[in-house]
Amino acid sequence: MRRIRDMMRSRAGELLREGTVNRVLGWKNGEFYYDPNPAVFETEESLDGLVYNGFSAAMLSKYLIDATKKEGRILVFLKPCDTYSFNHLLREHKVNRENTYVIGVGCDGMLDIEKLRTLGVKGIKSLDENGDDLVAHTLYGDKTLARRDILLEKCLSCKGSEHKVYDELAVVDDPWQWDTLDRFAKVGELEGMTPDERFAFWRGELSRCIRCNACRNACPVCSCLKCVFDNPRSGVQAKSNADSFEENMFHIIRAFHVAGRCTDCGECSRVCPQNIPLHLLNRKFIKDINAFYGEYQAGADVEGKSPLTEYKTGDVEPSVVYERGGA
Amino acid sequence: MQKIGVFICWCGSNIAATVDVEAVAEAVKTEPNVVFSTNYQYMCSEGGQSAIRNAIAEHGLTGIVVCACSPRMHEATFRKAAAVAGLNPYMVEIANIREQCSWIHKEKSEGTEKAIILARAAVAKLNRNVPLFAGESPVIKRALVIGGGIAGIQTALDVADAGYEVDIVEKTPTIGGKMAMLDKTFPTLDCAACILTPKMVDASAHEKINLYTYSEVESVSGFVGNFTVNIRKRARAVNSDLCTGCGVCVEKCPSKSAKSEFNQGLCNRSAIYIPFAQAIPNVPVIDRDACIKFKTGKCGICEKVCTAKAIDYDQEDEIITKQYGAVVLATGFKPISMERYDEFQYAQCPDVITSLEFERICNAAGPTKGKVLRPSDHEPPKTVVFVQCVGSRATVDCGKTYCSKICCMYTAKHAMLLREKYPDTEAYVFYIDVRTPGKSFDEFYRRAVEEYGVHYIKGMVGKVAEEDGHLIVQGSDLIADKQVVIKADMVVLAAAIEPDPTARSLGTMFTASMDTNDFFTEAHPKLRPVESPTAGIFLSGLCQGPKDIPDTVAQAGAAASKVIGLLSKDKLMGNPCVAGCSEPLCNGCSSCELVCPYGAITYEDKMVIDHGVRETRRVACVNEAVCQGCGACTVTCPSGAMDLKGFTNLQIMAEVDAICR
Amino acid sequence: MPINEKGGAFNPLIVAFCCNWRSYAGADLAGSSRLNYPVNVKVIRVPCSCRVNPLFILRAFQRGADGVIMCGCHPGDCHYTSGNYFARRRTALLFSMLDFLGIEKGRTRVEWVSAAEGAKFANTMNQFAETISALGECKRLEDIRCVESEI
Amino acid sequence: MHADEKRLTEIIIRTSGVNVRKCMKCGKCSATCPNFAEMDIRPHRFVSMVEEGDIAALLQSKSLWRCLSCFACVERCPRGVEPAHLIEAVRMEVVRPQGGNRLRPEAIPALLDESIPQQLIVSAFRKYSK
Amino acid sequence: MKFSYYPGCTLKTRASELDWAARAAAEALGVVMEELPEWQCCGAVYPLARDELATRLSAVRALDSAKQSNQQLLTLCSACHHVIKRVNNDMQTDADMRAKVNDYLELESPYSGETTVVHYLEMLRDAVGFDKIKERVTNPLKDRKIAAYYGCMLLRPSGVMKFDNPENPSIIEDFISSIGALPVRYPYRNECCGGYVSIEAKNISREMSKKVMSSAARRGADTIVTACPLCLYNLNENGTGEIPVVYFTELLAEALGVKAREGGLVHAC
Repeated sequence: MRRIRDMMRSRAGELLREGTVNRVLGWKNGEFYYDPNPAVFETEESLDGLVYNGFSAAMLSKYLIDATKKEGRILVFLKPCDTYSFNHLLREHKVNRENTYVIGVGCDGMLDIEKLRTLGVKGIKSLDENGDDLVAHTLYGDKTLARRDILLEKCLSCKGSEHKVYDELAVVDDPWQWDTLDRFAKVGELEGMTPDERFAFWRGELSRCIRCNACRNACPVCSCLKCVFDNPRSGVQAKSNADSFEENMFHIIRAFHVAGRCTDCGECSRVCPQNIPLHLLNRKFIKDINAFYGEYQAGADVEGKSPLTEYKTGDVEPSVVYERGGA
Repeated sequence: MQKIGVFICWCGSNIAATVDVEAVAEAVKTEPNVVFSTNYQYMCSEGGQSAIRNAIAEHGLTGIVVCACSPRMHEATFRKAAAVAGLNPYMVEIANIREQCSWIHKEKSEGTEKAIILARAAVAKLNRNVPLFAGESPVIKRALVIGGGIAGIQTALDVADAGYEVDIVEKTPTIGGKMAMLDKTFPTLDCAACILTPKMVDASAHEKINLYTYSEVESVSGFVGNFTVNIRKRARAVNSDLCTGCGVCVEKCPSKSAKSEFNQGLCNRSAIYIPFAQAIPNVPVIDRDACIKFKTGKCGICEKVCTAKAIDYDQEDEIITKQYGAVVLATGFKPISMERYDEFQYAQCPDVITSLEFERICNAAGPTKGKVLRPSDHEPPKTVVFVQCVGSRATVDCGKTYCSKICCMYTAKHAMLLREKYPDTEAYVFYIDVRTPGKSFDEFYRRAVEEYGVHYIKGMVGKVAEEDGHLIVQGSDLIADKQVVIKADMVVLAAAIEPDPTARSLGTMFTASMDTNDFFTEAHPKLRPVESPTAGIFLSGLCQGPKDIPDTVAQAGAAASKVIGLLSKDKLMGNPCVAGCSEPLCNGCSSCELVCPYGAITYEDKMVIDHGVRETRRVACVNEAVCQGCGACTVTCPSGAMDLKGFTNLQIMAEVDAICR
Repeated sequence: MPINEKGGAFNPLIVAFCCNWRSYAGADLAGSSRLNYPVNVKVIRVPCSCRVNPLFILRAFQRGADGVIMCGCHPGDCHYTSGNYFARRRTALLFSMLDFLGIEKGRTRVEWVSAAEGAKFANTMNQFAETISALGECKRLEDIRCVESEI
Repeated sequence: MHADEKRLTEIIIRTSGVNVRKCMKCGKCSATCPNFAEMDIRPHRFVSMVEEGDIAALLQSKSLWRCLSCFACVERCPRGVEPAHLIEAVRMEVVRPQGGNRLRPEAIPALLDESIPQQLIVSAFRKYSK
Repeated sequence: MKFSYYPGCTLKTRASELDWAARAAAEALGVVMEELPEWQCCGAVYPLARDELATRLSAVRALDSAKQSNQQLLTLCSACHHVIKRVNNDMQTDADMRAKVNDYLELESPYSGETTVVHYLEMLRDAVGFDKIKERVTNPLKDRKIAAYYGCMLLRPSGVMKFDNPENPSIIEDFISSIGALPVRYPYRNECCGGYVSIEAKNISREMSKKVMSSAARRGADTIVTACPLCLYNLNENGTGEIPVVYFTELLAEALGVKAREGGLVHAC
């Protein structure tokens, strides 16, 4: 990752210098080593603060909605999975491609600080990242870890190392690769439960929602200027999670609004302070869409219709839900 | 603040027997903003309507709820009554307490309770109603007919006779279409040319009709009443204004090896040609692929022989832009390709021909001057086998699932004509079913059998093999339960028909929807058979589905009457219950544009003021004249920017809340 | 007969969204044919099944509906040519999601009813009401706070 | 229909995978069958008899042993019905039960000659025995 | 170019010369035919009944074996080709069959129709190219008028076989042209010769073979060429005998000037 970071710094510097871009959207260190924040760099000097490590999970695509409205061109670093969301935003005319310069950056999979904590790793000062081998320098000494054990949930079912869109690449020839898991495994597990069990599961999860809207803010597809849940004219404006249904309604509708558009980036779950597995709702829609209407990956390309804006005369009937068995 | 009046109808005893109308009137009084309620024996009667009018005036009502029969029955009546009293007609809501209440429930208590809830829902909705005003748009008093076959000609003539201008765009060099290629027509056996050419002449001579032959529609914009169409008039390389149609150029042209399209490739034509003698306009066209001048730069004979100086090698395509109030699609059909039917040896044996080719062979102006001769050796056939349903009613990939409708009749005609001209020639017809549902059709078919001695064999042909100059036709005779082998000299295939391939792109251009077979779909299969679901687009002839000449002419006339109905209006009143976009909310995602079946939504960069901030945004714009109000866009819109007037999100949710309370 | 919490007979509350052109007319025909169906089926008229927003369906449940059914033109027969095709995809996905959340499957239904199918409308409503009665009151999506209308 | 025939019809439809209702009775299968003369029940009749559940007669039919499996009927059918598959399914009902084998291993040596290809024996054995 | 090769029973025994000619010709054309290890008989007929599981297994074993070596599966006998291609299609399209077969075979990884099955003729047309063959021919069969006999197995059902136009095929005619001879077209080249019933009812096979052979003869053919060992046997055994019937690999070897094996190239019968 360090090699890539150096490539990023030097290319960004060059592009700024030669005037190809006016600004750079990347990550800078946060309060701790493990919370790099998205940041805009305007000068070559400031690029010393550009970081890229196992905690640079925050997707930058969505920041481009505002960033590309400004004059001039902005350089953005996109990990392979981030490019799907970028494509989606292009499809919906949310970002201005001409004002963007995309450098696709290689990725070894992003890390889950919670998993590190669970493993007893605290007080991280920095990491030495070398493929699967990872050494955490902490206040309490060094710890050696296997990267695969601490990958973020969303990285366990990585979409692969291909960038779907870029102007140039900053990748290494020998990236670390890991075995990915079936992204629908958990959805399938839930489908196998009884409705009572499922209801209990979701009640348990969703009742923790504090309606902080982090999921909505991080989501590259939830890019409405004003959300229906904030709009008094919508009839469904919601104020707080005063009851058991509000969050159900919010999360069902949010998942429905992004159905057929969700790139499965996993940011919703990653940013959720309550650790609600919100991505499962989206994956349920994706799994159904794939099964009912054919495989579809939002953001794989910019053109064409999405599953909910097209139809086939021979589509399955809604009763398929009852016919496919289960309780 | 609204002032709502509620009117409960007894409908005699239809409602009053199961619903306590007094109780309903009483119950709704406590609903928000209800200032008046009453009941009456027949609300739809003059007495009832005047009660409404009086109450509106007396109580200064801003909206009314009528609890009565289905809105499908009297919504229009009550809206008119309200309008007379100066109320916006869209401030009227109907609670259906007859069909959906009193008629289905027996217990009065139940019926009353439900009627109250339905009334409450209507009040809840009305509380969120706003006055709606139908938009108006002007109507351009000119129609465009695409396709110059019998369907297009007939529609154009009927519309023009009503006094409106009509333009016909025809892609070939002449009008006349497929009918011009036919010899005789069933069931009367009158000559196709004899009945068609006078109509062609009428069309060309009509002062209100303008022909654009050798032309195609290039693009279209606009909507019902006001389409703007670009027509590409392809260069004939002959100046139509100067040409006298003498035909000397055609005669002298040294390049005579192009296949004659009009004669189905059975004979050749010159590079400069007039498709057939009665072509309209009678102006030749140069086929640039065949012309020596265009290919090599040398020749120029036609130019030399033309005394009118009409030949113009430098002529270029011309784009004509015109406005139309209505568009008629009359793009017609073609027989399907027989390439995938090699069991019949169509591509291998010249004596295996299609029915349309047989028409040309029968025709006095055709390649054999009307003598039925085999294409291979120009000998008269002694035995001819006709095979029906080739590619029709087939579910395998190379065929068409539908019945082509015309083949049974023209095959009977062909066999009859053959036996009439050549009594010594045997005619066999292999059929699956003989379908003759038309006036004098079955009698016609029976004449072929009984008077002309045509052998009808129920069965199908499995294989045709050429042996020793004959066509060995192996087929089944299902009645005799045997396999028959006929030594034939000619085999005629009744090829299935399909829409002309140009229809697809026109369908996309005009957002005229098509079925899976590329036939245009009707606005309603029974009740609106000549209209496309897209307003202002009408359908004439085979482009809508297989039909014979009488049906085509009838449908062409029907399409014309619909066009006349539209053009006779100066202005079109739109349906005010259309979609509308709240621009500050629109996030420009294009989802609505993708689901709109009418192409009513476009995206524009507009100055939007949102919380005092002015910025240019890409927002959805609804063309209210085109929108039909289905609401597909409103649900696909994630931000709720798109809403449907008359059925807004808030209105429907108010109903839900009222019902579920 | 199932009993509700208050001890009375349980009459399931069913909200039926019907498209104006076919299904609403089919419901009218059921009425003019005097075909009975449960009193607690309440019809909301929408121009087309594609106007039915998932929000409306959830709202109905939120406010205490025990079942929600959507009726539209038969596929291929939509007044607006394609509305019901979109509605079909939306509802298939939404219902599947509700099932995924543990809402009993039988509480949601889509039925294509033409203007000529009065009997089908009545039969459908009878069957649906039976299914819902068997399931009992819907509590899983109800918002207790909203029982009293806030608007 | 006899209960047993009904059961057999279902089995035949299932094992053949043929939807006999798709047949529009055009007779192209019989028109195309190269061995029509030898078939006591013609291909088109075969289809409609399965549709009618008239299985007893089919089980006795000479056609079971005269179908050449040349697939001409399958290829040319405009409705995608596969008559040859039905014939095979009925033949299976004859040869699968105990003692139903038409070709017994003992009979094979007598059939052999110098030139007869293995595949002929194998295929005959496969088709006529189980 | 390297293929996994499935010879089949007849070509491995009675008609081994034809197999030898195929291998020799392939070698001359730079094609490597790697015989599958321990292949089993394909069963000679494709089981039309959908509940026939066991009779599909050997074909799947052959297909999976080719998949393991990551090669296309080359067949020579048209019956084997027919069976293996159709079973492969079942494995691609019939989920139920796929599940059952995989359950039964317990392969290392499930087989679901990944292998491409090519007939020797398809290999000549698509992988080598008839133009290339024309260049390699050292002994063009000039002045020979050869009629192709396709039979049934290669062409039908065309939806699955995807071999050539089922009613008007041209691959063997193109092959004949490529080796310098004149192809003779005649109407019955894709009609059945009655091979299957020659054990049951020889009279039928005679009738049908006669129809085929005399039609070719009337068109002036001096030889009939076929790609099916059973047709070869049947036309020779039960035809009118007016023209010789040969296997296509024999002609190919001859045209390529491949030295005859000891004892010479002899007919299968």
